[in-house]
Amino acid sequence: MSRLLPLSARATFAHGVHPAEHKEATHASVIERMRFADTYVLALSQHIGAASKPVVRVGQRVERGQLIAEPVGFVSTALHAPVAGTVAAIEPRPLPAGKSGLCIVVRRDPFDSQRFTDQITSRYPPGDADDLIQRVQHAGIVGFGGAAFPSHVKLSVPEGKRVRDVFLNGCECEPYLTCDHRVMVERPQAVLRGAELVRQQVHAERVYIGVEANKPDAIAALRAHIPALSPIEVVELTVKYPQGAEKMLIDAVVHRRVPAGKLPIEVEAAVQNVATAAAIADLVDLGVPLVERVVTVTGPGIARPANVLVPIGTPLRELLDHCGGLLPTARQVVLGGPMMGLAQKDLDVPVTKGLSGVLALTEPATWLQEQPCIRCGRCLDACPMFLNPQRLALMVRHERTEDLEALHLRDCFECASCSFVCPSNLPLVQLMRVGKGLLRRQQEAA
Amino acid sequence: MDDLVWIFANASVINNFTLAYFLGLCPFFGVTNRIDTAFRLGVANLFTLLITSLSATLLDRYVLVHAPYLQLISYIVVIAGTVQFVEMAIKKLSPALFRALGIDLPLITTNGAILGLALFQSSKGYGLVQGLVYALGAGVGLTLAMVIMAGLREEIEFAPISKLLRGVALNFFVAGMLSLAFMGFAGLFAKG
Amino acid sequence: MNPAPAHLELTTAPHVHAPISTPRVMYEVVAALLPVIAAAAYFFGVTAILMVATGAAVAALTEWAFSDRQGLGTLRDGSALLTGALLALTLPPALPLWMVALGAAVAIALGKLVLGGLGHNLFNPALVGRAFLQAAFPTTMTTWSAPGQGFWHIESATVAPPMLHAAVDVVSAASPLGLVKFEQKTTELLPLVTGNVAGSLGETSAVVLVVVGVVLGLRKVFDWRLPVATLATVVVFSGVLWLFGLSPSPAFMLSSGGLLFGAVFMCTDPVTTPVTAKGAWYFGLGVGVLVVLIRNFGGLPEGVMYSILLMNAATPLLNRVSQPRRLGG
Amino acid sequence: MGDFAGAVAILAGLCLFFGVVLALANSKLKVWQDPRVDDVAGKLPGANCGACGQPGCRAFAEQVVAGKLAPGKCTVSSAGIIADIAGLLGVEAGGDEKRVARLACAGGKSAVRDIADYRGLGSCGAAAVVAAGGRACPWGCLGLGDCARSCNFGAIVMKSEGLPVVDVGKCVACNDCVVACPLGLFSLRPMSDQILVQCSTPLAGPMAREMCQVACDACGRCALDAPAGAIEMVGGLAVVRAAGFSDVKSTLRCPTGAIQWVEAGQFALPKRVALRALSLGRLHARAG
Amino acid sequence: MSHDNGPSLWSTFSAGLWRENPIFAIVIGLCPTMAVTNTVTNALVMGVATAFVLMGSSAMVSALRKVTPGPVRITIYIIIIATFVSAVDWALAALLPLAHKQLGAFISLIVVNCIILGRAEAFAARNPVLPSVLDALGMAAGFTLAMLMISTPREILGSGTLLGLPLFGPRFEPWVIMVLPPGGFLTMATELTILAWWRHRSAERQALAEAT
Amino acid sequence: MSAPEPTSATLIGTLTLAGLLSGLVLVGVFQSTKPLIAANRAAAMEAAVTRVVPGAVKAASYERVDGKVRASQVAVGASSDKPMAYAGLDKAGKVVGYAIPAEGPGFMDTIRVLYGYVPGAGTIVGMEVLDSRETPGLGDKIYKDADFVANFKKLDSKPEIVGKKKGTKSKPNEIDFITGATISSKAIVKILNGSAAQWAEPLAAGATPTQGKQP
Ligand SMILES: Cc1cc2nc3c(=O)[nH]c(=O)nc-3n(C[C@H](O)[C@H](O)[C@H](O)COP(=O)(O)O)c2cc1C
Ligand SMILES: Cc1cc2nc3c(=O)[nH]c(=O)nc-3n(C[C@H](O)[C@H](O)[C@H](O)COP(=O)(O)O)c2cc1C
Ligand SMILES: Cc1cc2nc3c(=O)[nH]c(=O)nc-3n(C[C@H](O)[C@H](O)[C@H](O)COP(=O)(O)O)c2cc1C
Ligand SMILES: Cc1cc2nc3c(=O)[nH]c(=O)nc-3n(C[C@H](O)[C@H](O)[C@H](O)CO)c2cc1C
Ligand code: SF4
Ligand code: SF4
Ligand code: SF4
Ligand code: SF4
Ligand code: FES
Repeated sequence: MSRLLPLSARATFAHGVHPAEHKEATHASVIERMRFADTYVLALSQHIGAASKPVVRVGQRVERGQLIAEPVGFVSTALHAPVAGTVAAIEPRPLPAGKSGLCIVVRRDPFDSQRFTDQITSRYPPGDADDLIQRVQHAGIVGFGGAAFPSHVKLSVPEGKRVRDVFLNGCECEPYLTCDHRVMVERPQAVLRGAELVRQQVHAERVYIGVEANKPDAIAALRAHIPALSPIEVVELTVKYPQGAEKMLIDAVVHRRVPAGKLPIEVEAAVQNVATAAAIADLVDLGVPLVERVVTVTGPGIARPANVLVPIGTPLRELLDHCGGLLPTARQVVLGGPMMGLAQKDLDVPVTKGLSGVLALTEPATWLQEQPCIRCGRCLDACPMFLNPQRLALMVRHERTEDLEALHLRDCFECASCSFVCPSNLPLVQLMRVGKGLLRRQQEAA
Repeated sequence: MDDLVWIFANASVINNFTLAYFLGLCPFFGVTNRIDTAFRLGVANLFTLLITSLSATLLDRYVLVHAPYLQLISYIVVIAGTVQFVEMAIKKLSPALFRALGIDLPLITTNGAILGLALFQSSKGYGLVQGLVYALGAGVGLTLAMVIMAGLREEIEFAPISKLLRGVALNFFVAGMLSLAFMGFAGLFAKG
Repeated sequence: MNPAPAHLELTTAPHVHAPISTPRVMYEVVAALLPVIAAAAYFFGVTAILMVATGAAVAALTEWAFSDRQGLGTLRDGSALLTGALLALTLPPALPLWMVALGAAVAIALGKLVLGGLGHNLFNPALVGRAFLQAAFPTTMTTWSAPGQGFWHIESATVAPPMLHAAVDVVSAASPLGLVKFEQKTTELLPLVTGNVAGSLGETSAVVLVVVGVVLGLRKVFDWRLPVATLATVVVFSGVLWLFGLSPSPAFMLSSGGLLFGAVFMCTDPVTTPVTAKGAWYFGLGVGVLVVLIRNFGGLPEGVMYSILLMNAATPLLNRVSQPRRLGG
Repeated sequence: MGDFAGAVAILAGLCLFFGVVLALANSKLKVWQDPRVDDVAGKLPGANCGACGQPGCRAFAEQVVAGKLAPGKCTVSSAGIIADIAGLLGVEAGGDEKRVARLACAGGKSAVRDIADYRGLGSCGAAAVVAAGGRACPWGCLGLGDCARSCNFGAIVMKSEGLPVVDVGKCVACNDCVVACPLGLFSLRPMSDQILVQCSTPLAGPMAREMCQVACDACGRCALDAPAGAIEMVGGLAVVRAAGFSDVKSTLRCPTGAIQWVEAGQFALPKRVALRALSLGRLHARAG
Repeated sequence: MSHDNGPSLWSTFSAGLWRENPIFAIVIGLCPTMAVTNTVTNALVMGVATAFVLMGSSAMVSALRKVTPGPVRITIYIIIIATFVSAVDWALAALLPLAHKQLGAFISLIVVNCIILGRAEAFAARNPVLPSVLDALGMAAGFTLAMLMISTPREILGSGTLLGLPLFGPRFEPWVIMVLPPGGFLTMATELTILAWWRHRSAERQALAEAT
Repeated sequence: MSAPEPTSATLIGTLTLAGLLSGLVLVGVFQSTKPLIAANRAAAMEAAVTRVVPGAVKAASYERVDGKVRASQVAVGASSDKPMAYAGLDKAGKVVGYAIPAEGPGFMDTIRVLYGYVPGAGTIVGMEVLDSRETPGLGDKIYKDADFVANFKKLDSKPEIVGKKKGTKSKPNEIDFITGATISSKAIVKILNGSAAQWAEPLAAGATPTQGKQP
C-alpha cells in the first residue's frame, strides 16, 4: 500500500514489524580475528541438503584449507579444514540448537604456521571462470544469510528458466546483527566483484543490492565503488523486519511476488547474501575455500561486543571467551538474530557456516507473561506472508491438521513477526514449528 | 408489497421461529455443531417449509373446507409423508448427502417449525403468495439462526471451559445470548 | 573459565518483543475513559461517578469470585474493570445502583466467564450486561433523567433498595432519538456535540468521544478500521435514506445516541470483533446498516447495542469468510 | 352425517395417497445395505481409534463384513467380542499378536543431566523446537507428556522420573503415541519382544555415559552375549534383530542397564532381574 | 430389548422421572420447555396434556407394533399422535377454555414434541403395552417436573407471582427478561449447570466413599 | 433383526386403514366436544362484547358485505370469512352499540382487539385486547395499564384518533400513549382508525337491526 503514496519514497514490502535495532554496540566495530582454538568440530551437515562425506581418516594430518569432506550429490557441498592439524575423531557430537550429527574433530597442530597451502590455490586456479558452479560447490560455500543453502545451487539456472535480476541481500534486518553491515563497509569491492561474478554466471541483466536505510555508511561505501554504467544498483530500503527474507526483498525492490510455495526463480530472480557474494569473490580471486566467516557477538550479556572472523568449527565457548566471556547477568545465549535465533543450552557446540550472530541476553523473552489471545489481529497485520497466525496457533493447539493445511501453515517461514507484536505474548512461531512437526509426523505415519 | 416485506421480516428475524417461537429446538441444538451441516440442514428445512406452505394452502383451499377441524392431522400427515419420501429419495440419489445428514433427516418431520408454519399461516389467513413469503422468511430465519449458532459453537470448542458447563448447558447459554441479540429486531418495520 | 550461569534459559524466538501487552492495552482504554467519565459527571453529577464505580467494582468482584482466586487471579489484566466501567457508561443516569450492579455481574459472569474468560467470550460482555438489563427492566432502562440538575443531585431512584423500583418518578426528559422517533422532533446539533442532552451517561458528548477515539486510534490501541467502517456506513446509508426523507440527517445520526460511544469503545473490542482486516470492514458495515435500519424502521429508538451484539454473533462467520490471502497465493 | 363421512374420507384419502407414494418409493428407491454392517458396528467399541488401520469403527465393520479384514484386527475389542463378531459372520477371528507401545529411552530426571531451563509451552512438541529441551541428551525423552495426552485409552502415565510408563494392559497399539512423540521414541512391538534397548543416543563411550547414566554407550557386550545376529551394533546403538527375542543373558553385562529384559511394563522390572542386572552390570561398570 | 430380561416395571417408570429425565438428561422436548414455562400454570397444563398424549400414543404404538410395517411406521406413529393431540386440544377447549387460550398453538405443537415420537420409536415400538405405558408415564412425569422446575423461577422473578398469586409488594421490580425467550434459555442453562455440578459432586463423594 | 419385507399392498393398506380409523375417532371426538367449544367461544365473546359496549347484556352477530351491514348466520365468536361485528343488545334487545374485532401488526406480532363503537357520532366506548404477543411489562400495558384502557371509554374516532405523549391529551379524539410502549400504543390507534374507517359508513347507513341468531 504505502508504496502508492508519494510520501514514502523508500521501497519496502507490506506488513512486517519494526523492532528496536540495538545495532549501536557493534555497527562500528571493525572485523577482528581471533586466536586459534585447540580443537575444531566440523559438522558434516552444515547446510540444507545431503551431508558431506568424509575423505580423511582418524589420525590423518590435514593442512589448513584442505578438503576433508566432499559433496554427495548436487545439493551438498564440500568441507575444509579450518586449521592445520590432525583428525582426532569422526563421531556424533551435539550441534547448535539441540541438534546433533556426525562431525570431524580436528586437533590443531600448535606448531603449524596456519597458512593456506599452495595445494589449495592450485586446485582453484585464479581467473578460470569456466565452471564457477563446480568451484563454489567444492569450495564449500553456502549462503551466509542464515539458511546456509548451498550457493552453487542458486548459481545454476534450471532448464527453461531464466534470471533477469540478481538481488544481493544487504538488509540485515535482524536487530543486533552487524556482520553483513561490516562486510559491506570494509569490503565493498569484494561484494561488488561477487555481484558481478554472480550476474555473469546466471546471465542476469541487473543486480540490485538491497540495503536498509539504517546503514548509510554501507550504502555510501558500495555506491562509491560502483563504476559508471554498471548494471549494479544499490537500493535503499525502509527499515523494517523481515525485509531480508528473499520474498520480501524482491517485493520491496521490484514489486514482484513470488508465488506461494515457489522459489524466487519463478519471478526471474536470484538472491544471494552480500557476504556470500564476497566469499565467491574471494574464492575466484584468492582461491580460498570457505573456512571462516564473520560472526557478530553482542548483546547486554557479553563483556566486549565485536564482529569476529571465526574459523568454522570453533567451539562457541572459545568465541565467547574471545569477546571477554559472558557477564554474570547473562541468562541466555542465542545463536542468530533475536527474531529468528535459537536459544542454546550447551556452550560446547561448534560455530557452523550458517551462524551470523551470537547474542548474550540478560532478560529472557518471557518477561511478559502469556495471556489469553484477545483476537486483536495484530499478528495478522504483522505477518509478511499474509497468514493468520492467530487461527493457526489455535489449530496447532487443538491438533487440527486439516485446518493447518487449509490455512497454509507451510507458507510460514518462521520470521516471528507475529510473536513479536502479540500483546498477549503468545508463542506463535513456536506453535508454527510444532504444527509443522505435527504435519510431518502425521504424513510419515500415513 | 410493504405487507410482504413485513411478513418476511417478521418470520425471519423479528419472530424468529427458533429464537422467539422456540420451534424445532431439538434439531437446532442437534445439528449446529458444524457450520456446513447447519447450513445444509437449514436449506433442507427451507425447501420443506416451502413445500409445506404450498401443500397447506392447497389443503385449506380444496380439501379442508368441509372439515377444517382435521387441519392438524392433515398437515402432519402431509409433512410426515413428504419428509419420508424426501428421505428415501436422498438416500437413493445422493448417499453422501444422506450420510452427512445422518439421523437428522427424520428430525425435519418433528421439526416444530414446519408444522408451526402451516398452522400459523392458516391462522393468519395468508394466501398463497403470502404463505410462500412467510415460509421463505421462516426458512431463512431458521438457517440464519442455525448457521450463526454453529459458528459460535465452532468457536467455543476451542475455549477453556469447565467440563460442568460444556455441552448442553453451554449451548443454552449461547442460545440465550443470541436470542438476547435478536431482540434488537423487535418491532422492525412495524410502523406503529 | 566463563563466569557463565550454570543453567542457561531456553525460550522460543523471538527473543525481543514489542513494548505492548494485553494489560497495558486494557489500562490505556481505561485511561481513555477518564475524560468520558468526567464529561458524564459534568452533565449528570455525582450519580455518574457512583454508577461507574459500582459497575467497575462489581465487575471486578465477579471476575475475582469466579477466577482461581490465587492473589488477584485474572483481575490483573484489567479487562473486568474496563467492562464494568463501559457498562455503567452505557446506562441511563439515575438507574438504580442495584441494577448497575446486577448488570455488571451478568456482564462478567454470563458475558465472559461462562465462555472461558478473557479472549473467549463471543459477545461484548458490557453489552450483554446492558441487553440483559434492557430486557429485564425495559421501562426503567428507557427513562432518561435530564442533564444539568446540579452536581450533588441524586435521584431517589438511584438509591432504591435492591429488587424494588423507586417510589418517586425521576425528572425525565426524552432523548434526542426518542424525540425523533416518537414525536418527529429533531434536536439542535450544538447540544448534541457538547453533550447537553438526555441519554446514557457516557454517550452524550460527541466532542469528547471523537477526541478520545482519535487518540486511541493513533496510539494503535484498536484497529482503526472498525470504528471508521461503522461510522462511514452510517453516514452513507442514512445519507441516502435522508435524501428520500426516510431518515434524519447523517450529522444527527452520528452525534445522537450511543453510536459514537459504541464505535469508539465497543465496535473496537478486539475479542468480539473479527481478527482479519477484511472482516473488520464487514463488521463495521454490518453494524452501520443495522443501526440505521433499527433506528429508522425498528421498534426501538436506538439500535447500537443490538447491532453490535448481532455482528458479534456473526463474527466467527466473518472471520471464516475473510481469511487473508497468503502472499503470492 | 355427510359431514362425518366426508371427514373420514378426507383422512383416509390422504393416507391412501401417501401410502401409494411411499410404497412406490419403497420399491423404486430402495437402497440395499447389508444389515450385518450395522450389527457388527454395533458390537465394536466405537472408539474410532484407527488402530485397525481404518478411518473408523464403521469403516472397519464394512471391511469385516466384506471379508476383507479379520475381526481380530480390532485391537481394542475384548476377545469375547471378537469371537462374537466372528461367530456372527461365520469367519475366523484372526488378528495378530498383541503389540504394545515401547519407549526407546530410560533417561529419567535422575539419570540424565539437566543443563538448561526450558521455559515455555509445556509440550514435548514445543520443547523439541527450542534446543530440544533442557536435558543434556538431545535424543531422549523430553518428559512433558505429549504421548500421555495423545493416548485415548489412558494407557500412558507420566511417572515421577518424568518418563511415560505404558500400561500394557490398556495399550491397544493405536499408534497415537508413536505419532505424538516429536522425537519418535515410541514404537509398537509385539509383547514377545522382551529384550528392549531403552536408549536412542548415537553417542558412544564416556561421552554418552557422562550425558546420561543409562545411555547405551555402544560397548557391544550385549551383541557378544546374544546368539549371532540377534543383537547388532548400529550407529552407536544396540539393535535387537531377532523377533520374539527374550534371552535375558544378553542383558546382564550391560554397564548402564540400557538394554533390559522386560516381562510386561517397561521400567517395572521383576525385582530379581533388576537386582541381577544391577549387581552384574552397574557395579561392574563402576569398577571398570 | 425384550421384556423378559429387561428392567423391572418400577425402574421402567422411574427412569424417566430423573435418571433419564427427558429434559435434563436426554435433552429432548425442548420446544415446549422453553415456550410455555413463563408461568407455572401453563407448564402444569402443558405437562398434563403431554402426559395424556404420550400415554395414549405409547399404548397404541405398542399395541400395533407387530402390524406396523417398517417403511411407513413414522407416518403411522404421527397419525396416532396427531389423533390424540387433536382430541386433547378439543377437550381442553371444551373444558378449560382459558388455559387453552393461554397455550394457544402450543397444544397443537405437542404433535411435534420430540419426546412423544422419540419414546414411540425408542421404547413403545419394541415393548409390550404395560411397560410402554409405564415408560410414558415416567417420561411425562419427568417432563412435567422439569417444566415446573424451569417455570417456577421464571414466574417468580419475571412476574413476581407464583401460580398467578403476587408474592412481593407493589414496589417489586419484575425482571421482564425472565418471561422473554432469553430468560427461558438462560434459566435452563443455569439449572443444567447446577445439575451438572451436583452430579459431579455426588459422583465425587461416591468415589470417595468407595475408596475409603 | 431384519424382518421380512412388507409388500406395497400392505403399506398402502395399513396406512389407509390408519387414516380411516383416525378419521373415525377424530370425527367422533370432535362432534362430541363441538357444542361445548362453540358455547365457550360464544360465551367468551359475548362477555367481551358486554364489557366493551356498556349497557349491553347480549350480543348478536353482523357481517359486512359489499359495504353493507347485515345480520349474520354465523354464531357469536365463531370464525367466518367475512368481516364481523357484534351488536351489543341491552335487556330490551335494543342495539346500544357495536363491538368490532380488528387486528393489525403490533410491536412483536399481530394484535387482535375488540372495541365498542357507537355509529353516528363515531364514538368508541370501550376496547379490549383479545390476543397479543407484546412484551410483558411494556407492550402488555395496552391491556394491563388501566389508564391506557380508560382512554377508550369515550373517544371520538372522527376524524381520526390521535395519540399524544402521556399527559398531553386535550381533545376528545386524543389518547395518552404509554411511556415505554409508544409503538404498541400507536399500533392500537392504527388498528382502531383502520377498522373504524371501514365500519363507520356501513354502520351509520343503518344495518337492519334485526335480531341476530341467538347462540
Ligand atoms: C525472516 C527472514 C529474514 C531474513 N533476513 C535476512 C537478512 O537480513 N539478510 C540476509 O542476507 N538474508 C536474510 N534472510 C535469508 C534470505 O531469505 C535469503 O535466504 C538469503 O538472503 C539468500 O542469500 P544466501 O543464500 O546467500 O544466504 C532472511 C530470511 C528470513 C526467513
Ligand atoms: C454503546 C451504546 C449502545 C446502546 N445501544 C442501545 C440500544 O441498542 N437500544 C437502546 O434502546 N438504547 C441503547 N443505548 C442507549 C441509547 O443509545 C441512548 O440512551 C438513546 O438515546 C436512548 O433513546 P430512547 O430514550 O429514545 O430509547 C446504547 C448506548 C450506548 C452507549
Ligand atoms: C426488550 C424490549 C421490548 C420492548 N417491547 C415493547 C413493546 O412490546 N411495545 C412497545 O411499544 N415498546 C416496546 N419496547 C420499547 C420500544 O422499543 C420503545 O423504546 C418505546 O416504544 C419507546 O417509547 P417511549 O418513547 O414512550 O419511551 C421494548 C423495548 C425493549 C428493549
Ligand atoms: C479497544 C478496546 C475496546 C474494548 N471494548 C470493550 C467493550 O466494549 N466491552 C467489554 O466488555 N470489554 C471491552 N474491552 C475489554 C476486553 O476486550 C473485554 O473485557 C473482553 O471482551 C473480555 O474477554 C475492550 C478492550 C479494548 C482494548
Ligand atoms: S505466521 Fe510465520 S510468516 Fe507469518 S508472521 Fe508468524 S512466523 Fe512470520
Ligand atoms: S497478536 Fe496475539 S492476541 Fe492478537 S490476535 Fe494475534 S495471537 Fe491473538
Ligand atoms: S496411544 Fe500409545 S500407549 Fe496409548 S493405546 Fe495408543 S499405542 Fe498404546
Ligand atoms: S542417552 Fe539414551 S536413555 Fe539417556 S536420555 Fe538419551 S536416549 Fe534416553
Ligand atoms: S420438542 Fe424437540 S424439536 Fe421441539
